Amino acid sequence: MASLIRCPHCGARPKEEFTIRGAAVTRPQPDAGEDAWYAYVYLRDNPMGPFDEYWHHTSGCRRWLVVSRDTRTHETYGVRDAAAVAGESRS
Amino acid sequence: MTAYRLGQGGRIDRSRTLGFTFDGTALSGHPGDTLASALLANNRLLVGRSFKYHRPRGVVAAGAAEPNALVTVGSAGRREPNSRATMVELHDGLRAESQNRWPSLNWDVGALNGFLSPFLSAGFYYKTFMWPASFWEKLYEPFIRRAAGLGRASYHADPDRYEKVWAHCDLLVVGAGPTGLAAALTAGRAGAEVILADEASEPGGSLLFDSASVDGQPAGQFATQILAELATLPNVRLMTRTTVFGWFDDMVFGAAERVSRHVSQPLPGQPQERLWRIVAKRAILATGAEQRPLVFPGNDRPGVMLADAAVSYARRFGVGVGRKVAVFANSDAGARTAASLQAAGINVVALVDARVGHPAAVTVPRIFSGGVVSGTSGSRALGAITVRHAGGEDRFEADALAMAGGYSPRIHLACHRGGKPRWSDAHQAFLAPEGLAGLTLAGSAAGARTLGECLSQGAAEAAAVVADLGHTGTAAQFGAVDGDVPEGSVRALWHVPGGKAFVDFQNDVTVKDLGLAVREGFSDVELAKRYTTTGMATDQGKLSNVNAIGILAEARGVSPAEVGTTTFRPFYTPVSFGALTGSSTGHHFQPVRRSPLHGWAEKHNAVFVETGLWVRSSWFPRQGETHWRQSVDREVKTVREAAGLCDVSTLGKIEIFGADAAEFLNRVYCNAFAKLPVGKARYGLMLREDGMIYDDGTTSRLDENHFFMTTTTALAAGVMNHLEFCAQTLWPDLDVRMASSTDQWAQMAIAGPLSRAILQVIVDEDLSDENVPFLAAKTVSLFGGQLEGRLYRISFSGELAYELGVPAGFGEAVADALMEAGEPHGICAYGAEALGVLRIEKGHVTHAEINGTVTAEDLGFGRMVSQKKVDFIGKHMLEREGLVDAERPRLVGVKPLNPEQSFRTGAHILAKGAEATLENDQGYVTSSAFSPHVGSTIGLALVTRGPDRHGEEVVIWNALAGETVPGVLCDPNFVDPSNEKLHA
Amino acid sequence: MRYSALSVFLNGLRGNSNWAAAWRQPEPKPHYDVVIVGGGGHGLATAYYLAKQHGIRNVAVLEKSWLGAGNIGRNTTIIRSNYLLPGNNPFYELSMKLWEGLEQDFNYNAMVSQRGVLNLYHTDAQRDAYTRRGNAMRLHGVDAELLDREAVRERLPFFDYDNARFPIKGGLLQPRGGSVRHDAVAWGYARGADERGVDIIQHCEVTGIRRENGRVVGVETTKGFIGTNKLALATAGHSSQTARMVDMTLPLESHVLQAFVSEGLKPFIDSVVTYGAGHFYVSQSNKGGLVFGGDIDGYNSYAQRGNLATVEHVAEAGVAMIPSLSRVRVLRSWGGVMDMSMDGSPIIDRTHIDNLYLNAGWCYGGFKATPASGFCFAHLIATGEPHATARAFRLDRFRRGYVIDEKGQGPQPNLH
Amino acid sequence: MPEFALVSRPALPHSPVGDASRVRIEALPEGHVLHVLAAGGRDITPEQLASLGDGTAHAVRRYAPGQWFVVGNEALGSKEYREKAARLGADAAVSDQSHGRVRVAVSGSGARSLLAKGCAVDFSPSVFAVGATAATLYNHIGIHVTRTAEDGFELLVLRSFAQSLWEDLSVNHGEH
Repeated sequence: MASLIRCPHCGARPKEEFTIRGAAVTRPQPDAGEDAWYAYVYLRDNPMGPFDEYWHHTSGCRRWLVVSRDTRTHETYGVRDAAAVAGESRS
Repeated sequence: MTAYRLGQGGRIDRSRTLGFTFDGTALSGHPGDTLASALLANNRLLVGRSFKYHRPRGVVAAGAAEPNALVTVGSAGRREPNSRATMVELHDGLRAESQNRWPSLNWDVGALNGFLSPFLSAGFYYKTFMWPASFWEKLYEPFIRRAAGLGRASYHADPDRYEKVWAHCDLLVVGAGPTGLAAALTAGRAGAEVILADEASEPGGSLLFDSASVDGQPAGQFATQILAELATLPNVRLMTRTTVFGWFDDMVFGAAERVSRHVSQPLPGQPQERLWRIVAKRAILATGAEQRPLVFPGNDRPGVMLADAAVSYARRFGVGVGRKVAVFANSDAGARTAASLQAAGINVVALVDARVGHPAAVTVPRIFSGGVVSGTSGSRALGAITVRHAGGEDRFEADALAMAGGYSPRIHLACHRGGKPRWSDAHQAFLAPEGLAGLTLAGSAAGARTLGECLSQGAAEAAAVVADLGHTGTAAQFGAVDGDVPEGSVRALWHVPGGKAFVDFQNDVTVKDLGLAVREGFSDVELAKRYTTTGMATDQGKLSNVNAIGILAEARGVSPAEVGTTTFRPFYTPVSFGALTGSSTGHHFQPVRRSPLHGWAEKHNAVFVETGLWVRSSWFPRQGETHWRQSVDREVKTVREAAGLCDVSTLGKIEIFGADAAEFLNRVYCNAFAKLPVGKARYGLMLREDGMIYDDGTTSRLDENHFFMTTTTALAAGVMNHLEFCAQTLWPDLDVRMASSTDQWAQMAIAGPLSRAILQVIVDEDLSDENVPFLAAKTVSLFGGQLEGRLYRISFSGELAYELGVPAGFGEAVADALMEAGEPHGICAYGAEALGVLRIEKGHVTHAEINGTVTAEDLGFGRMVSQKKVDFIGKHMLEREGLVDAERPRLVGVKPLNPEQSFRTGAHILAKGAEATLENDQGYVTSSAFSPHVGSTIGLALVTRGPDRHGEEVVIWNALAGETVPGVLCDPNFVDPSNEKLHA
Repeated sequence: MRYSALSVFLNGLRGNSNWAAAWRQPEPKPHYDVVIVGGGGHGLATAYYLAKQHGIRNVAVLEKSWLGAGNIGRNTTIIRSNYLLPGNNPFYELSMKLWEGLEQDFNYNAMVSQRGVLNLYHTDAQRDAYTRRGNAMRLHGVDAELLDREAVRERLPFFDYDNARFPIKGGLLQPRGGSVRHDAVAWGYARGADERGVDIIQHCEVTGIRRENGRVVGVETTKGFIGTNKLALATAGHSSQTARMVDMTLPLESHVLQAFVSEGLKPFIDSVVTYGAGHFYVSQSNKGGLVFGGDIDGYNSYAQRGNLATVEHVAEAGVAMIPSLSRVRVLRSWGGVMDMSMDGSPIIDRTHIDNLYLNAGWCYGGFKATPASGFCFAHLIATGEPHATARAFRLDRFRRGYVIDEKGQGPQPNLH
Repeated sequence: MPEFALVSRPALPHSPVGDASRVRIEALPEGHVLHVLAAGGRDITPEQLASLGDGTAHAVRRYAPGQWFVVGNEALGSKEYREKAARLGADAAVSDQSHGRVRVAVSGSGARSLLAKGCAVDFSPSVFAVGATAATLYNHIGIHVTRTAEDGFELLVLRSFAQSLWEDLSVNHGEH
């Protein structure tokens, strides 16, 4: 994954085209409470192994993607459009 | 040792002669020579000095692994230190110099280190040079630094060009030796897109010097025939002089092509080097194997070289490495070497086989079975060797010694992605990790030991790959191989006891050093490497690492498997900065963004300044103005008194569409946007989720479902990414879409009391305050309907002001018209500097204040933060103790008590009379400028409880400039606090 | 055995066969007063100062790999104390002072070399930021000088001043900054700690943390259970993994930072220099290699290796700064795993679990911090109170809103 | 207002570089570039998109999910733009980028290898056929590429970057 990301809209593209944001964590509901918000903004599981991460195809289709991959091997399991992922988690 | 050009043979072009110099002496060679072969042909045996003891050294290898023959080639901007003579192709006029010697290669003062060697054992420097402490930097270290290092790099800029290319293929074959050729041929015939890369100038690998034959053809001729067929296949790209240096994630390989290294300067239009990023569906490593040296006393004397190198010099380059050549081996490679050399007409005087009971099928005057070389002698070159054997010791003359210590498959690339090599007792070598997705090894890189095996493995692996990729093809078949001499059994012979035996030639690491490392607790392979520096030279231990591991294993009484290897990391061989940089040099380091009003600014004599990637007009000097301050002061005054025109096209601009655009903006800004009326602009503040301010700007509602946002120049790209993040991941249900229109609009600020009158000349509709009040935003017709633009009544200067956006291409024409219309009113062009002064005078903030650590409250925007909205980005962290701490630095104005005194941005604020300590630090000046309006330097500052301290005297402290200025805190709004001018 | 010129001479005469081992290879005891997880620079320094400053010698350092295998063994060796914020500045200056006396203190030549650290600036805004920083340093008595373009040119005439995309306008110099032979720091601390009775146990991986009644009582390891009164975690790069053993989630992400070394060259550049218009910094080691690096790759990773795009990015910035670098060859690259914290600053603190102490979040500033980190962590473990210079490095600062954000980038680790 | 000449200053006032038999770089007329952004969940038919174009081949170019560029050589007045934008009604927004993006044609047998010097996209015809598009990078500059012929490509670049792209292409052109 560190060299090429298979954008679901554009195909395999080099890392240079992307902006990486970090863990694909879900934003809490407004009334979720202090602990939930603190955890969202500051705490990270930081797993060694499978991991979902936000990448933005800045120099391509400008879609935000969720890249699922392994932090030990850089093997990629899948790249999905973040809006679709958000839709799934909602339904 | 006497090396010489053989009367015949080799792949050099004897019909042409090339002149070159080595340490100033004129010598000659032939096309096809490397610098190393040409030096040997000229009987130049001493070619370099080692790193630590400055021992005389000669050529050891014939390829990329060379540890000794490092030279500096070229001059001025083309000077290249540490070039391996074995890889430098000879060309006419080549200038090469030896390194790490003074005053000369023959008489090197540094060689005295050799006498001190008992005191210079591994890691000795960690134990001394500590007293007195101040002597380290003054005395010891400068001496060490001068003594260390190899060649000298140039300080002249490189005159040559470099470039980078992407390539895609089905199959990348690394190495064009027998295995690689067989693989490429198989895949090429099947129709796959193949890239075949080889680091050498001539493809063929070991076929270029192998004495075996294939299907009755000599090996070299066989290679030529396969290459001829490959040339007919349009789907096969052969890349020579191209080193595949790294295997990265997702089957991306890095390769460096030495496009012009073989000529004195690049041909017209050609780069010096080319970096390839090769995206391959599959790859086959056909990288061959590295022959290992043997570690015995005196093994570093010039004249001692690898057996395959000696054969290669004879058969490929037509060079005899000696008149009396001895061979020392721990396998059948010894007999094979002796036979090959003899076949080339070279006199072999002895064969020393470390094994017992392996009769040699070769006739040599002296054959020692179960013998080892236990010593060498000669001044700066080999003269004689001593052989220890069951019957005692023999010493006899030999001027070259060919050593064969077994083979290490070149598995580097296969290990670049974290796989660990496996020790094989059968091979007495490390093999590549198993289970490498997409990459396989074949031939001697995979442990094959004969030419026949290499050919069939290469073809078979390629056939499997192409089948996997959906092509149909069969493994290429070749005729019988004749004269293939397998290595036979290999005796593990990690070192021969006795005197100084070198493991790492370049870094002068001996068997004793490794033993010392083990005794002192550095027995782990990584610690031993770091403590002794074995394997850390420019050859990265290609010849030494496995021997070092064997020696460590012996010392620890374990198997090499247990010792393991250090990590193989890119690069396989060193890669130049030039290749990695490509064409992104000098002015082209980064692209330049030009405003559509760049040409207009040029006409007005602008001085430009880099702002991120943008080039912005900074100020516009007029005749007679000799200092920038004169121009800026004039521009500021003109805006305050008449009018000015400023290019603000670099501000980020975003068109926001959609039924939910208003709701969206309401969530991304901390202040309210849902009810912004059509035709109105509003200042907006964006926070990060941690509650700190992210960016600011104005957003206008052009239509019910169409907004126009401006951002700061610095964060234009960041804000766009952020908005897309919010829209796509947080609230995908909202109908909101964004298009950046930064480049679509030439945007100009027209500011000053006379701006309305000037603008009215080109705007068709009435600009009265009633019709276009403060914060109006609308599409307007210009020049009697010739053009449409967008007009916003907003102000950064505090004056009556507008921003006008017109399609970028028309920007210059419109600016020209405005300047013409404004001329009677005294309009001037003003730049980023004056813009800065005007906004500081008005107390407006930029990213000098919005530095990522300030809250809305800190900047006096506390009341803008909505208390009503249920949610917006940044809302939920705002109430934290640290964000509402009364002691936080907050925005305040600052002036010198004495208007004659000035201060600078970055000065700190101390309470009057307080000692200058960190504890007493109360804040700092974020922005400052000379204000023509106030008549002194003024500043904005973030100061503890600043807004509560207007009128308090403080010290503006700038130790870097030696300035301590008495000052006073004040309202940051220095001009027109009641905003009458703004609303005029 | 004390190291000195004399000992080198005498041992040399005896064929170097009498050198004692620099440290023992002990088997773990059943129980210690303090167990430190992580035999990198910070762990070893902590052990050293526990023994030396606080007389706590019944200490074990557990290292899952070889001694110094972590980021102490893979960094770019720079030391400096040119920090802006009051939470950081005194701590890094303490570190600098410890560096200045370190070699005599632990009797090991780590080649502390104060050849200066120069940060170049290319815009007025950068100059202003460095003015603020340099003055903050001076307020704490730290050396700082603001150089203009000509002063920089005089020191480094071979940089690109006239043809550059982003011309150099000056720089902030800390003359006392410099570099140190990184491995030797680990070895010096290890030897010094071992000499004072600390057990350094290599190839001993901690697999679990045992708690009884809510208190930590010991660790499960590949060499069996080891009991302890106090457990100190110093596993930067893998802190999140270690903390997970006690169900703690930390404000950290692990990122890969690549670094590089060129082939050995005769003296080329004397001081440490950072480029202000791209991600590049460089110094030259005593062996002659140019040691350089740039930005982190940007993604979460434990793989200890990076990607080619970042290499290219670093090389481009390097040549932009020094055009003649073009012909210099890069020998080797490596990747270290960084604990990137949410504000770019570290954590030295107790945890909510009794007897458990945490040292983490060093981002890519861990090497220069090694002495002060060990010193302050030892102080915390021994006295129960944070050291005066490390008071800001609390774990609760994120929740309370007292972050130490030098770059002002907010809670996104890859931007720090 | 006295006489006003509505002159548009071209972003790339350059003559073509190179010859068509090998590789040629040419700045195309600054006509129109419309950026179409479909409303969430709305399908825009190819016919609808084509109705915005000038009828030439490859006038409509896919950019991203639900987004297209519609390009042509003729400049559009505000009225024409508004009329076109209204055609898709609430289904899509149309942002006028006629001045924001500049077109450059790269053509000839060497076009592919010139592009390979900056683009990571695989331009082999089997993967990137005539009509295919890609938003990508050329070296450090964002571009949108359309294959308009076997040996012909059009690049769309932000106006402020156009000059730098031109220089990058020209430098890399050297060999051809």
